[in-house]
Amino acid sequence: MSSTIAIALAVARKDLRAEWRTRELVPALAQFVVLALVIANFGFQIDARNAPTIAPGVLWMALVFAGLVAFGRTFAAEREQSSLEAMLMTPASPVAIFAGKALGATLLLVGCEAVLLPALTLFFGTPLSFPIIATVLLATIGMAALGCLFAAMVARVRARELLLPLLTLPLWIPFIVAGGQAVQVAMGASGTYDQALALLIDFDILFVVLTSLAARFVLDE
Amino acid sequence: MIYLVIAYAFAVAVLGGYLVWSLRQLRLLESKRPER
Amino acid sequence: MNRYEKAAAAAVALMVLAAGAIFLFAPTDALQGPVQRIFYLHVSSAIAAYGCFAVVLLGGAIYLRSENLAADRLARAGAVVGLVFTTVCLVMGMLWAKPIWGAFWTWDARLTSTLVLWIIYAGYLLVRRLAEPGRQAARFAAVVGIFGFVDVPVVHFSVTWWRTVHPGPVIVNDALPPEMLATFLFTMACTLALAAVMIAIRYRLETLADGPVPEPAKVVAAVGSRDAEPVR
Amino acid sequence: MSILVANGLTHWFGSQVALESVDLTIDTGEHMAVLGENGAGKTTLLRILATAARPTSGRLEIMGLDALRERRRLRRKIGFVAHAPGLYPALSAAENLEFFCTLQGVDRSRAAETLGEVGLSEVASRPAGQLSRGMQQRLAIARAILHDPKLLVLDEPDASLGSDGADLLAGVMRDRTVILATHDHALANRLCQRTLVLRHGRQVGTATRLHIVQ
Repeated sequence: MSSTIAIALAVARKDLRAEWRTRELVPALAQFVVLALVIANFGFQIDARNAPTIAPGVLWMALVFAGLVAFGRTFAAEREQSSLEAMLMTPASPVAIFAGKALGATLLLVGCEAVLLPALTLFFGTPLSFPIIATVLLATIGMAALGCLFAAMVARVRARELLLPLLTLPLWIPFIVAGGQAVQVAMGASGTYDQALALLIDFDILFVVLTSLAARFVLDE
Repeated sequence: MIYLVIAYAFAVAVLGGYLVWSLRQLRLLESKRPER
Repeated sequence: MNRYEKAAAAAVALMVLAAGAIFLFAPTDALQGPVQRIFYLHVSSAIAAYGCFAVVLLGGAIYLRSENLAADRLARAGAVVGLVFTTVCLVMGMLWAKPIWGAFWTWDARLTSTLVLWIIYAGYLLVRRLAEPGRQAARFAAVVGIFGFVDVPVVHFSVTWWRTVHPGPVIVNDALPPEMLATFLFTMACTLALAAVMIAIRYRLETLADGPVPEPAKVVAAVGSRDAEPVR
Repeated sequence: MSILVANGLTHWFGSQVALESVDLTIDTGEHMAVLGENGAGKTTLLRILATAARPTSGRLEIMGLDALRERRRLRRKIGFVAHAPGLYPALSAAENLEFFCTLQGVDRSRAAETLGEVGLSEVASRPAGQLSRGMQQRLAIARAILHDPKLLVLDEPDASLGSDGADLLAGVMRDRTVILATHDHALANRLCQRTLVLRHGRQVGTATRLHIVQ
């Protein structure tokens, strides 16, 4: 068991170190989300009254597309360098490698969120509070597990840009519904925050377990 | 009332069409491979 | 007339009987009028679709454990037929929503999860077509099938939960009067029979399309004639 | 004692045969060369023997284990250098090896040791992406011997190794069973006792060193 954790951490560290050295992904994602907010601002004519209801939607939309790019990218790189096969050719368990990749991708996405959330507060004037941050982080975990699993799957398939959203978005819907609701309440709308958060945690557990079980079939030869 | 008609017409078209198509497909493939 | 065509004829006869029950035997709904009769085939096709995707789940799970080729074929058959029934269910649902709620789409939990069901299994068939034929396609499809099967109730639950916070139009479906219930159960049975026949036909088609299985080991034959480069 | 026994190894890509019922027995410590034109099936055969790919049909036993079922256990004892180096360009040569040490479950000190064995000690801290093709190949070879494998599978490693490549390979191959795919008949002759020649996925003959089939 401990070697699995060591391997997962090594894989995540490797990804984060590679990203820190090349600094391609997070700046690109950050730029992407800020642009998304600007476009949304003009698209929706935001004013103080409707900001709390529109901002959550914009937040999740930006997060979903940033996530798709981030997860697709981490596995595309592995495929181009054919380093995924090199990793699989070791006795390391596919689940450990998958967990490492998912952890790495999660942290990259959190890096992007660190730009997205303050920018949202700046542009939309909506509050930035711990409940919002907690919701986004919790949702990121489950979304990353699913995103990574299907990114790993489509990395070796043709027309992968088309396939990744088609397979991943339906599975992200529960996170967007519960996460969207939690953020709206945290921004002042009426409704239940705790219930939404509890839902997010349930979905996280369900899909992290399921993706770990499925990892060895997707990362197989 | 019109929606009822359209709804069932659509259902018959899709289900019936698919059934006929797959039967024709079956007949085609069976004739190409008569062995059994 | 081979046995598949005989079975198909029998299934069609059953469906005609069901149509008779729907239009002649079942009473008209007091509240919604004749348009309520869409309910019978709409819900039956949803159940048939879900039954098909249970077959896909089963086939996929067996394939992942034992690489049994027949299980993979069964999953392929179930997915195609399931998608056909989901399409019928989705369109009928929208055609029913228009007269009652005034709009084709109202993000009602059932309609939404049917749409998600449709998207997932369209993705399932696409993955099967795009992946390297044989073992990779079968394995990836099986994973998508399993996640798809789990995701639909989760989506249904989360949308229903969302509805509790954002109430919207709801179909008033209190307990069905006996004649309606009888008609529905009969229609559902006939629809499931039709689905089963369709799956059997599709399974036979997949078997023929697979062609002779290269001997000797438990082997996944290559499907299709595309010259697939080994994907690095 | 034979370390590897393969019977009827066949592999199909789509409906195209890449490998057709290859039979092979290799004894411990033996060096076998695999020769053949491009597309003759060398890479496919080597990927199967290295447990990197599964054959469509056929049986393969390595070190007494069924290679199709015991792949992860066998990978503790198999080193594989594929066509592509499969390295992380942003990480340095040393970091690449240390990362794979963790995955292999061997002590990180092995990284510096193997770097020395392949003559890359001076460029240990240079990012792998900035190494020459030949150096990357050496790094891939270093990675393949990190866990001191008993069986080494090398797919055209000499492609860009340069003049002293043969000596490097000889050093790495000592005291190990090796399967080496190459175009260079002279190299095969010098380093290997036996040769397997493939043409269009079929085995056209196994020759001992004395009379190599041109």
